Amino acid sequence: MGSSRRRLLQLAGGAGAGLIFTPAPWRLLGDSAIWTQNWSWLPKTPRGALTSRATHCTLCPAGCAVCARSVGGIPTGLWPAGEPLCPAGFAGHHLAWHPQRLREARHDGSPDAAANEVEALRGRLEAIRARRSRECFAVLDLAPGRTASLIHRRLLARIDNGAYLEPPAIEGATARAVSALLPGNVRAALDLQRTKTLLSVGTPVADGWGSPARVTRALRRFRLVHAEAQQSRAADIADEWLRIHPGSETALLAGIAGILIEEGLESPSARRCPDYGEFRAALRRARGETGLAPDRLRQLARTLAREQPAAVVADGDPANGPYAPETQAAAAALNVLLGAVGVPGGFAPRMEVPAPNEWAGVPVSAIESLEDGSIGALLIDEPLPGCSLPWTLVERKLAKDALVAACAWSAVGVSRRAEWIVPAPVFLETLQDTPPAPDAVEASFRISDAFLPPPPDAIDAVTLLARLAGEEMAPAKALEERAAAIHASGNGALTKAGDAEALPVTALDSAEFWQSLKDGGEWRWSKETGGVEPARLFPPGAGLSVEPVRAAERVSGWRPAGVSPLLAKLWQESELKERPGAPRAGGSAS
Amino acid sequence: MTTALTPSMLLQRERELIRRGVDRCPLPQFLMWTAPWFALLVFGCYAAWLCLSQGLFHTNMDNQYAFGLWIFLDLAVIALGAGAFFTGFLLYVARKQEMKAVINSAVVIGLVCYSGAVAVLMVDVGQPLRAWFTFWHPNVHSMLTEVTFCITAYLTVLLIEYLPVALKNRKLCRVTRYAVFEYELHRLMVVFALLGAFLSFFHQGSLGGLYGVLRGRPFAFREGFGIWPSTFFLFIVSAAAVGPSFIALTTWITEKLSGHRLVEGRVYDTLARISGKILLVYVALKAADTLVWMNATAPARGFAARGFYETQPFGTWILLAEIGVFGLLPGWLLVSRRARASRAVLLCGAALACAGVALNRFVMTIQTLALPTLPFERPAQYWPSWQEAGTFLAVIAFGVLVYSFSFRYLTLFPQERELAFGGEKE
Amino acid sequence: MIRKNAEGKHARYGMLIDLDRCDGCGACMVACAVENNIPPGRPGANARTGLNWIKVHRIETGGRPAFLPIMCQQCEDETPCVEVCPQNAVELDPATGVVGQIPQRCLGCRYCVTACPYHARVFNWGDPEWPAGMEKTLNPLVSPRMRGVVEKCNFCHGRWHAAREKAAADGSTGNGPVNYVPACVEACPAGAMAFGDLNDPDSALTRAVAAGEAFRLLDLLQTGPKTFYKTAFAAVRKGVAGERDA
Amino acid sequence: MFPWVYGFEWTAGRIVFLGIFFSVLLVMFLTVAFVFLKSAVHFRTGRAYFIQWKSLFHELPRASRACRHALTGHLPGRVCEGAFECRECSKHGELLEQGREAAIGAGAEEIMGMTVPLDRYYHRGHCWVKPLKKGLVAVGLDELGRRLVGRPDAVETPPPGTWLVANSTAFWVKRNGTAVRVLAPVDGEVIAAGGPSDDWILKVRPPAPLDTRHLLRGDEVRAWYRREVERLELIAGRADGAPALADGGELCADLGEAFPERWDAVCGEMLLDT
Repeated sequence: MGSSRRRLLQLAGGAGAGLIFTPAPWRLLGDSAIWTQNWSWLPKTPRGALTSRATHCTLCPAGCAVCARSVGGIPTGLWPAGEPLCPAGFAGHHLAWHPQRLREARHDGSPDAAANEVEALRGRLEAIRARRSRECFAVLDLAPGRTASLIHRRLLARIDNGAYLEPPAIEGATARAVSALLPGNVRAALDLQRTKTLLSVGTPVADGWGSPARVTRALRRFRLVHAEAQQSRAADIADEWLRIHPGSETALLAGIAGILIEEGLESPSARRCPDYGEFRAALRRARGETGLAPDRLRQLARTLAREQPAAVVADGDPANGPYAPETQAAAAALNVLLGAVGVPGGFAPRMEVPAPNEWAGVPVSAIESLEDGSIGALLIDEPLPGCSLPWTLVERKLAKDALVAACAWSAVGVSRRAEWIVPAPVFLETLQDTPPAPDAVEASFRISDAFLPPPPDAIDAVTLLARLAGEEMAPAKALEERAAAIHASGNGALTKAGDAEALPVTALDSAEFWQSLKDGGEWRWSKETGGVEPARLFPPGAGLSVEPVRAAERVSGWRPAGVSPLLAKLWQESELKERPGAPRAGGSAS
Repeated sequence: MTTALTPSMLLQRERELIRRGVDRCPLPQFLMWTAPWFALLVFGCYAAWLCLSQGLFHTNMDNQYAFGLWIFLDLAVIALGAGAFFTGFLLYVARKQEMKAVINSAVVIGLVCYSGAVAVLMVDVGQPLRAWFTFWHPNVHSMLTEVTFCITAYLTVLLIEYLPVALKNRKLCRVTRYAVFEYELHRLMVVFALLGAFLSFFHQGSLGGLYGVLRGRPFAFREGFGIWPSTFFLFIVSAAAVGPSFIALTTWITEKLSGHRLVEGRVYDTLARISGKILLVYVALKAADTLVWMNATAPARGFAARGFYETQPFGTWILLAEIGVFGLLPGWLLVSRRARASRAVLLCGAALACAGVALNRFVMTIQTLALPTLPFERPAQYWPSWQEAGTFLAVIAFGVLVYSFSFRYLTLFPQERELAFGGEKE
Repeated sequence: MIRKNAEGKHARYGMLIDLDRCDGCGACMVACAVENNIPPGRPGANARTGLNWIKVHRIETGGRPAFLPIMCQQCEDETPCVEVCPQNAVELDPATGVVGQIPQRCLGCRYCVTACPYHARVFNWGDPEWPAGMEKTLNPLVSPRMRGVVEKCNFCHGRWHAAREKAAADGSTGNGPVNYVPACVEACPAGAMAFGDLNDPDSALTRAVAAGEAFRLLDLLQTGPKTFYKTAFAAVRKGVAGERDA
Repeated sequence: MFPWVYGFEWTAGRIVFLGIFFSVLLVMFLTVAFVFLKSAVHFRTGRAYFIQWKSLFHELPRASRACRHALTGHLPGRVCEGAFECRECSKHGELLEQGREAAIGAGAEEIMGMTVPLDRYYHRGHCWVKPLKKGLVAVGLDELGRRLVGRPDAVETPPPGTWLVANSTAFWVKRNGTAVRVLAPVDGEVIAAGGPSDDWILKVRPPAPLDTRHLLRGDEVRAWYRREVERLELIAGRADGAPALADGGELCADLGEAFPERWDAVCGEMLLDT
């Protein structure tokens, strides 16, 4: 045994020594080197033809022009085409691959065929019809203002008791309040590019508000005064941050308005308003403690009056919800006092994008205004991440055994409440357009084309609704019809992708116009509508009081809060931004 | 040999592996002693496996604290393992015959320290399979290249030095081939002692140079001579200083644990005297280096030395402790004949010296990385994860086990047998 | 400060960042990640364990906070990381002046990470992971890195390479400088970043740097960065560059 | 590292650095290779067994390594450095020339109750060598050795034809489940192995003429035996403080039976096994 063990040791030793004279160890070294460089689980970069094509980012109302660089037709990057792009835009092409992306229809959380949903909704529709009840069939559009939204309204008009619901939105609240003061059917938009001083009350102007990248570019061109109780990003980058007491927004606005009137700095157009006297009386009641020194407030009022054009925006914060109506009214009124309504650099009137006349549909209803328990069936259209809305608000409105279905990009948003969910095609999977941003002073029409095939189960909400109404209506078709209507109007001009010059619409034929739009072209229509005077200082019936603002339910407009997992770079791997809705970690950079 | 192996036969067989004339506890008792260390080793290997198979996110290191517990461990362990090269140097080159009593033990300690350090380094690097790239694409300007080359070569030297010790096992030495090989190898040990001293000299220094060249880390950056910053020399001297102390300490611990006298008293005395003298030289050099650094090197780069000690817990106390409590004090305890006459004082001095060098390596690794460089940075925080601690403990357990087994089956202390014969004096 | 290259054959790419324009939107970070195939953050990753070639720091300056984008500063004098890499996985490309990292050769020892005073180097603490299917959107010009290696900004080497190929296809010969911009520069909505060749005396960058307003971070460390910063505010400069360097 | 690897340039730094590194490797390699070569040469020249013994010899405690001339008092306190290989010892040669060689005697001596025949040579490993006719010698355990071993369970002898080398293993005695090696006293070919009833264990044909310079004889034996009993008491008496083995000046007849636990240690030490 001893000798055999010794033999074994000798054999092992000899083998070890001999091995180094064979190629084996050297090959092993080389192979280990290659192996550590090409692990099988490392993703392979795509191979294929490199192309680039202009389109628009329709992830938010900004609708920025982008150049999609693709490999084998799949976009590998969206890069700015002429105008700047925001962080979310740079990773917009990831939405189709988002880990939370819904790829198959689900019923009560388990996979199911999408066809069932159509049947279920149709059955529900029949039931409502048979009972002739007061229940309605409603579409809740979480991305209102698109061409698809118009089609929803049109299709709902063909269904008995059809209702089109919009969620309460905070973005553009001041623009809407100002619009209400203008005579006629004119929409106001904040002309940020030409403004000189902007007082932002709680509005996240530096955090995805308006057209984020264009706001960023404009930021240093005007003086930004930001009033907010907490140090938000807007407070960070503002030229001046007013740390006001929480809930004192109305008092702040009223205080500035009062100083303007006291010192006679208000605009003549405000004095001409019929409710000027009533406003002055209301103002006296509304002034209150803001936490700012009176001198500072006075300085601010004087600056606003001196550094014209100056505007005030008080849309509210996505984290804390919209401001109370009186705050919005006060903001609108302050804009009138500053002479910022109807003028360049302030809230300028904006033309509406034409739509075919036959598209008249059901009116827009605010979801709050609906009667409780009146919805028999609800279809939620949630094509993008970032929508949020308190479900209790919707739940109240649902009938006892109401059916809730959704057409959604994922099953994690508002749509997670639905019994049936169908995957919706997302950005870059379908032709779509975008509504105008609150800082877009020109009417414009831009679309994004389909680059990728949607998942086989995917149906967009418009197609689904059309099937229920027994019609054929694809969003692409609707966009083409709308383009035709724009072309027919003869208004505005088209800038083809890559061109500097804009061509009048009349110089193109309809097909060429449509093709150019699909190829990344942009239609714009700006018409000087100067001389629009506000009809009132604040909307009829609105009061100004400094009652503490009620804790609003958290509602946001639609914003792509988390388009790409890469945005984790901003939320968790840097201290730049807090995750939406999360409190700021506090402190400075590492 | 056809009978089945009974437990008592097994014990007998095991006993035959132990050298005659020395007393070792029975196998079950020995296994009881090793069991917790084995458990620790297994746990640590699991922790290391997590890091190797999934990635270093299992550690709490980050892009600012890119080195952590492991590098500190490597530096400390390699400094303490310097006893191997220094004892070899003293015995074979300086002809200090007393060192014969501890040379085998020193070799095993060196082997344990270096192999442990290399093992943990392999876990610490992100791509251990590419470790040989350093030999393939060496950047000769990098201190780490010097370290890698020297440590690899020195680990080989230690393995060769360990061979005669291992071949002297009671069973192995009966094999004529091994015995002859061992005899001849032992005769040429002076070559390896010289090589070891040369390699150790360079890599102990390069480990210091590792930090000294970091111009991006003003706390560590030092001017130097030629291509070597002053930390290069400080590390060599400090390692040489604590090597004998650590040998004395481990010998004493082994004596206590085994319950036998292993070396003559004067061995302790010699070790302590040498350690103390070098330690005092080191303290003087360190103090001079600190003064130059505070008054010239750091200010020239826009950093006030005061600022380095404003980050808690790295206050000025750490510098004072390093030079005073863990430098001057043990230096004096070890050098003073009166003080080291007491074994307890001598061992205290040795322990303080060892702790001092560990503290120095800690400061160079951890404090260097904690301190901000950019003016707006905040000091970085770091606390090792359990995986890091586990791997750390595995290396300790590995060391204890290798040493325990070597002590049981090999002749680590040649005097033990003599002393067992009644303390016969040479 | 600027070395003139008489032949003008090689480029010394550099950057100038106007801190007064940066508002910390982070577009550069996202664009960089898209361009260079940087994976999404691991769960639990934070500012210090995250993978970012460019990171925007928020700095308190007493008044309004400043935002400071930091990426590899492309040091050219005794480049700290090049000097310390044991296996030549970091190289200073003489043709571009860009410090390049060869991930296929990197051992992952992180000595360079320790050596960099700007914390511009990041380590892959785990395997890079993209959501299923998203690897189809990776930039084909840049290889993804594996776990256990260090990576860093290389002024978009993939773009430089593509620009050179294009120049070659257009009939250019030799290794002369080519015109391109890194992703972050293209991305910056505020136009705060300027990129150019410091060897070209006529480039806007060279003129702006020569004008003397620009400063570098940790200039006294004498690493010779080719990334410059500028600001009109003394407080910002002090907060960013410190008392001595400012 | 090598000129054909990408990016290699001959710079001064590289030449110096790699030069040093490769020199170190070369020295290491050459040294180890030399050791291998030297070992092979020892095997070829037949010195391997002696080297093995020499290597083990230095592991023995000082007390076991006393020079034979120290035992007799000619060279007090001298410790053998030549592994008991008096044939190669210059000191021994010197003393022989001075006529200090002890003479082989006759009869037997009673030492501490043991009968030690003086008509033969003794090896330090407690084997005697007794010249026989036809150039053969008998090899057997001496009295102390026999008492130490007692009744062995087995004696493992080399097969006839084996070449013994002095100081290498002659045979093994087994007892209590363990084995102790007994050193060969002379060089030579094994002719026969004795049985349990024989007082000899091996018959060996050493090269003629028989070289006995390294073996003890005559007066030396007496001094050596006294010293060996002292050594035995020291070995057996240490550690657990067991009583001396001598019982009224007489050694017990079978140590293996009296102290089975410590037999291996004591017997091994006495028979110079490591």
